[in-house]
Amino acid sequence: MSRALEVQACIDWVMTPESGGIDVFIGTVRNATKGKQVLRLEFEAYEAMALKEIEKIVANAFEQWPVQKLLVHHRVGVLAVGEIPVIIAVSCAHRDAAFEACRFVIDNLKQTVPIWKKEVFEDGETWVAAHP
Amino acid sequence: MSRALEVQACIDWVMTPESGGIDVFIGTVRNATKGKQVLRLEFEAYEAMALKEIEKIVANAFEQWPVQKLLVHHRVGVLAVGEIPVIIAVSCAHRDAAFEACRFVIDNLKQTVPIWKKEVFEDGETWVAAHP
Amino acid sequence: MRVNVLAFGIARDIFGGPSLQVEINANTVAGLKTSLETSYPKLKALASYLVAVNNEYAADEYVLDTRDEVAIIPPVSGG
Amino acid sequence: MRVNVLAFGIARDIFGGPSLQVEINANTVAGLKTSLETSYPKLKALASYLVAVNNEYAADEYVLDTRDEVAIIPPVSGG
Repeated sequence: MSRALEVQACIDWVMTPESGGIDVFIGTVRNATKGKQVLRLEFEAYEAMALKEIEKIVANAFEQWPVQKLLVHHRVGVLAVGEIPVIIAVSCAHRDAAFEACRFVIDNLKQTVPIWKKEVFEDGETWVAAHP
Repeated sequence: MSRALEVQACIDWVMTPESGGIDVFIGTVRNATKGKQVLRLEFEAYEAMALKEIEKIVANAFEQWPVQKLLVHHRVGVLAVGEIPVIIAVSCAHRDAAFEACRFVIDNLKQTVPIWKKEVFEDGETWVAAHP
Repeated sequence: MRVNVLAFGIARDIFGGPSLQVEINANTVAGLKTSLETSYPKLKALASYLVAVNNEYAADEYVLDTRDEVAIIPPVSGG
Repeated sequence: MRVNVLAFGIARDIFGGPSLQVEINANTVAGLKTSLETSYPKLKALASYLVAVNNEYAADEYVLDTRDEVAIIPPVSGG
């Protein structure tokens, strides 16, 4: 979960001879939030449960769309600006399913998977989404 | 337009320190169409016009969504199964815009850009979409 | 008027080459289409086709000039 | 009943550590929440928080067992 994520390797893994379209979502660490400079992000996961929740989302995607292969990688630990915390890659025979399944996975991952992100600024730090 | 497309290089090119989400669509040559084995694809473009039409689509995407960088590559010539005729990569601060702009570009590319694809089978060949 | 026409994809197969000279009666895109369809009836069997003039799609009413770059655009299928 | 609770993200900061022992009156998820909120009122300031039992989200009515793996799940923010 915590080595650098290799986009090319992810795409090679999902591509099959039956694939016509692959959609890849890559989350990257932004240098600012609401105009405030971000120095780094710190990710923490409840790993056993996170893997289970990701598996549920993936199974759900396979039920809803004719997905060929689907990959989800999420890093934990300290990430600098420009680094990649998450990659989702989906291969399908046709592109519509690939786009929809990929978006479904990232949208649900952000809602249900027990992973937490702390934004570290020059003058403090915040657990994202913790407070209203 | 006709060297192998390097996905990693495309992603590196669109990523900026302000990026939070990158969506990448990768078209790949499928091994079959309607159950019939495809040996290879041959792509042909009316290049000057194709570049102009792609530029229009890209400008349109920049008008509709807060896109940071957007890249479109399309190969021409003979491509084998598993090769990549098209890559579209879009970086944005947030993921929704990246997904929507990426899908907009590939959908429009397939409708208006003068590029043609011939499917070559064991027993013949067909210009895709030419006939009703 | 005589127009030089570029052909791509299946249009190139129908015309038997990447370009051809066409003699047209009405100097519009519509006139060009009529001339082509008379000489090459297979054009009418296509799902559709468009005409581009100087790298832009042109409507039937468009008036052609002998210096225009004219191209026949059968249904596109990139991506 | 005494329950061992795992804490992540901001919950770890609120509890001052990655796990704690809680004495609860009602042996349900709701009972656990009541006990925790009494000892750690900052929990109530969160946008929301859930309880997971044995790696699954659990509703308020869920009856806890001393052998359960119980975790406090503050608002997630992965991706």
